[in-house]
Amino acid sequence: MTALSDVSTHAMASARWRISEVAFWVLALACAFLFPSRYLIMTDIVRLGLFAVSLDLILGYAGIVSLGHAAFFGVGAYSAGLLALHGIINEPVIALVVAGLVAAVLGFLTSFLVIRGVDLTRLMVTLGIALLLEALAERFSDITGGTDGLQGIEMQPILGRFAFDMFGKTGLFYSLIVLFILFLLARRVVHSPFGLSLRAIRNNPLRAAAIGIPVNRRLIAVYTLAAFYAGIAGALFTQTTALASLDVFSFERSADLMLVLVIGGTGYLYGGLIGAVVFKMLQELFQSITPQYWLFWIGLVLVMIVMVGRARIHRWVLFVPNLIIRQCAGRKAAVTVPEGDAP
Amino acid sequence: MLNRRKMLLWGAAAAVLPGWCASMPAWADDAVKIGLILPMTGGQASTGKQIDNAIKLYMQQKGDTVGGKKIEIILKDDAAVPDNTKRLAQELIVNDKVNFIAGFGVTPAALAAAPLATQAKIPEVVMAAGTSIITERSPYIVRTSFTLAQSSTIIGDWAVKNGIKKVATLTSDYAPGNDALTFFKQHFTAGGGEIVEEVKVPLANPDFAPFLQRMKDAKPDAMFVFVPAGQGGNFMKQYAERGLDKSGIKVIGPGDVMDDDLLNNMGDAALGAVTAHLYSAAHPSQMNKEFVAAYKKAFGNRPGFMAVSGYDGIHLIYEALKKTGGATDGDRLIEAMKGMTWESPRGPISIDPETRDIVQNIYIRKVEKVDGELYNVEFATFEAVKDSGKTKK
Amino acid sequence: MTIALETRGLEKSFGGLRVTRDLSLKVVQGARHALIGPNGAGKTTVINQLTGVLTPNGGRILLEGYDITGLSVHKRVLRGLSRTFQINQLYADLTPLETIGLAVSERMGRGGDWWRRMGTRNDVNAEISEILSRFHLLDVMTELTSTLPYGKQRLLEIAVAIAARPRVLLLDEPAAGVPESERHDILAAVAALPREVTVLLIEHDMDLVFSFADRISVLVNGGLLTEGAPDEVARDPQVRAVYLGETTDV
Amino acid sequence: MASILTNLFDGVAYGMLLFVLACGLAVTLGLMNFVNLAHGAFAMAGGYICAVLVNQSGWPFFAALPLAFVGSAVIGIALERTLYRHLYSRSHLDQVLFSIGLVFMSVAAVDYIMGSSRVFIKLPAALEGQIDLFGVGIGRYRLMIVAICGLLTLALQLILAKTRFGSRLRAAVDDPRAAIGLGINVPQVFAFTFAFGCGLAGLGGALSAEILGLDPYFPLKFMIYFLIVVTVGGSSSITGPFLASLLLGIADVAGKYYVPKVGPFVIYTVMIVILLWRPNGLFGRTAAR
Repeated sequence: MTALSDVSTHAMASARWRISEVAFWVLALACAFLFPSRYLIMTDIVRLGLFAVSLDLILGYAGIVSLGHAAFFGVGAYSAGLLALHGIINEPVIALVVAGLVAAVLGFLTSFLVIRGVDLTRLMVTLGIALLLEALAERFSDITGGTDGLQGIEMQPILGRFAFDMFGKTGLFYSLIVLFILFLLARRVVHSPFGLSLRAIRNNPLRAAAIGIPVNRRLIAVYTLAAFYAGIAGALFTQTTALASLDVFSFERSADLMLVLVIGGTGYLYGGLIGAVVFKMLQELFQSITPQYWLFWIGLVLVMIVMVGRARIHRWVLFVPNLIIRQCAGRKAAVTVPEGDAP
Repeated sequence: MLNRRKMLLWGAAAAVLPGWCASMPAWADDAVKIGLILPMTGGQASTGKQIDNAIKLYMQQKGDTVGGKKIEIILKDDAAVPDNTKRLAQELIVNDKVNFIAGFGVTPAALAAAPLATQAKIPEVVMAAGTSIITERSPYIVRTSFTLAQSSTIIGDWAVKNGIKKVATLTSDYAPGNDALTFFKQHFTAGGGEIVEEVKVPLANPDFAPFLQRMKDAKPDAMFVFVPAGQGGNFMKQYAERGLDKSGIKVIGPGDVMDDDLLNNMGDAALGAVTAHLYSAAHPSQMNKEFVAAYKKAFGNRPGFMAVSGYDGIHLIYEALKKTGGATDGDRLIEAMKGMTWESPRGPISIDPETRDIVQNIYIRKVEKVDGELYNVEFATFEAVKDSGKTKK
Repeated sequence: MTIALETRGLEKSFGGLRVTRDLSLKVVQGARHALIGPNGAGKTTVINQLTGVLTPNGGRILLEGYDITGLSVHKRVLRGLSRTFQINQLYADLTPLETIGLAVSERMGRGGDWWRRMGTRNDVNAEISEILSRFHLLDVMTELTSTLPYGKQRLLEIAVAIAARPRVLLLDEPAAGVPESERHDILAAVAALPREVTVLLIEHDMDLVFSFADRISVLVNGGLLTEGAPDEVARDPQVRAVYLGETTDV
Repeated sequence: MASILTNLFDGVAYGMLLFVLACGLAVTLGLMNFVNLAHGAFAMAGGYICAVLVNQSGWPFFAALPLAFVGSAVIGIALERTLYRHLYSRSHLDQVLFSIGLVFMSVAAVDYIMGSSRVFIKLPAALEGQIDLFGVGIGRYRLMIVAICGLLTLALQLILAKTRFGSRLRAAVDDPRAAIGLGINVPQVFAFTFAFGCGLAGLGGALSAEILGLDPYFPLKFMIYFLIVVTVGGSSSITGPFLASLLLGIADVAGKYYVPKVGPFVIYTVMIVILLWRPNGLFGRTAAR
């Protein structure tokens, strides 16, 4: 029956790997080999990218806005730091997973507070939770080191073999591998019926319930998953920098994350990654031009992005590749549909 | 839609490469490079700017060549966030091959860079951060600012001797604040003084009113205050607003509160506050007068103690390079710095050869009006004070 | 005769306004039951209570004899009560394929699968393709819902509700706003609903009501005015007075 | 007893200040449904205008205050006409991106022009110190804040309830399309309201320099406080934010005085609990937007 095979082909189509995706990862790997002097900032980008994927899971797919995603990042960071500092779990990979799980537990518990309410309420509740954790970490300074942060973390080699080096090489490849694995998982999740039901909830919660989707349960599940991702990102942070200080919880971290994701585009996993690359590189560029007033230029870029419109900018970015494709393949490149925006 | 996204991936890829290449570091040889990491944005920005200014001033005055080598400063902004500091320090060391790292606005930032200095064997010159432990974290750390122990112990001793019996304390709740409190308490209570009230205020704190009310209700002879340099002005204004100046509760403390940078704007409420510190813009030496005049001319306002620390920090680097004849080996530079003695705008200072921390005079000053402007006028000097935070151990 | 859906003394007020008054309604298994009434009679409020969007202030709702008054929306769906909306409630950013796939997956209890990609289960695919072809949506199945013509969207609206394989289906003005040219498809789809599905139709369009329904309840001011076979209702002087008489265009 | 009253007074003054700073945000958010995170930047503008006039041009403090209001309002209306109005219909995420961009620009620009040190406004002697009222210490400056902010609140209420502009605004908010049908120039009403909110913020910024401190990072530091006031109070009226400001001010002061160790927890916990209890704020409309 052709209709049946049609249906299954098309249903699987969105989950199929595209050449451009492969190219993206090959390029990412190539960058890691090509620019040995930039390991650190690339690690930073990878970490931020993972963190942005985490936010995208709840914001882009499920439509939950959050200004306090750093809460989970911070919990992951401190968990990994404390595990290493007190020698509880010395193996970084296991510690990483454990730190992620700690964050996931927190995510599960707080999800009940977050799924209620409208956007603005969610924004403030998530923000409040992150600020509360920051205040707690400051208060219990005998555990967390207070404002000074955790000092004297020494990381053991990964799997007992790969030691973290000063140039950040191990750190970068480690982060990149973690990102890739978690990205594959996220990709799987968003193309599953579960992932589809999240998009349905974001699109129209009323109808989602009316076709039998248990809305709250799905939101709790994805919030917990996102917390796990953010926790892993935080743990990577601690493991690659051997630092954990109060600013892992900071409002600025959550707000920057939101900017990263919105720049890259919500609702598709590469958005967070692209946003992280663009944001960090802009920041780096402006900071090297003017260490004092770079904030102004970042701000200007943000304003321009909004005023010009993201769809139009994406079109400009695509102009050259489009041209090439049109020349080579002789077919019309379809770059017309504006992106569906999150709530 | 999917198609468009696919294209976006390609587009991003195309955009990455040239940007990456452009941000590769430029190579310049035969220069001595100093990686200066300071908070130039965020709440600590004024610290960073003072130090940056002072270094610019110094290099203007003394030229940018020393020991036959050109000095090149690479300024980076860490916004006082330690992981930034660490990354920037690492990149400066690995990519720019700097010979010194310097600056460091806050303690966590200085600590974050410490292991890197050890690993890379290059001097880390701390120009601001003030907790005692810093220099112990790496044999390559040298400090030209101060420690809170230095000023806090002195003001504790001074208070006891000058008839202050009951003190309430108000300190910012972070490492330097706790340091200040601990050392003050030690010396003040050892001398027979009594702490009647102890309040720690959160670092990010918009309104001092309730804390001040607590101070007032405790009715001490004086209140010991430590808040980070920038908050001093607000504190003094509210101190006056609450009528604490009229109720006879004096302000004593380490000199951070009375930072010259802000002092003149605090209003007459500040008059009479007694603080112990390393530097006052009113320090009566010829050298200081010239320094203050030059700084004012170049940047329009008075230098504070952060500026002096930066000025001395770059001086130390220059002198060490002179001693090694331009050689940039980290161990030799550190050796050269140890025991170095010189005359600074703040007075005579030296680097303790054992701890690599600064040894300096601590002055007791009182805020007075000089030519219509508020100044910390020095009236007593404790000479060659070491960091008691370490000497005690 | 088994009763598929029943309300007993349903009450709902917003503030001081009673929008549903002591409504007792019985829909027989397999019936084609229509609920009609003038604008503002409270039809939509009733449907929202039946599906669980609104909680009634009093009274009970029974689905096949089982009390569902306190159940959440999605649980009622799983028990076999499905609905369409008067104004399309579709997923603008999803395709018909995805929309139907989702509904089928949920019904099979596979909606929470996070490890399996869409399109890898043959039983799900078979059912999707059956529904898509039944509602003439195969040719547009990969297009975004928001770009479909209104008539197709309306078909999809009904198809989604059917994909949940309900035993009781609430149709809220299925033909509302559909242009004349596409109207036939909708009516055909409604007429072709399987007999074992009980249908409660809420409708304005009297042609549709009288051609489709075998039983009619008339709702006025939130209360039941009368109930009976179509010809009885059409003759009822009360109905003519308050309803048919008022709206001259039917 | 006296210190309880003094604390209460301090809390009220602090709360009133927060209200004047935040009420413009409540208006843009609640009435125009625009997320303007750059609200604090207008407050900062007012503060710096006042500081420059008083400290450098030698204006008296009370003459500079209205100028702070006018200056910020003018900046507000200029930005509204050129930038903001294009974004009313955009998604909230776009609005967040845009307004944070504005904040960054304002921070860096003020840093460049005015320097990064804190700025103080020279006060007239009459405003310094405390007066003693039946043993209760009342700060003169805070007394002035309470007076000014109290009058403003009353005036606002009257404007909204009694004047033609108020009824137009309410109509424009309730149903913009119907309002246009009634011949109300809705964009004009919105622009005016926006400017007025900015002006209030500017006035608040000038008043708060003394208490909260004024430096280029003001808009970032206090963004959270403004948001708390607006969300806890609910943004559908100005009574809600007003009471929420008072609550926040008093809770903050009392928390710091009586339990200085747990100060920051109090505010965040109270906020979360209130929002869980009433997701639309204490005085918000219950119907979700």
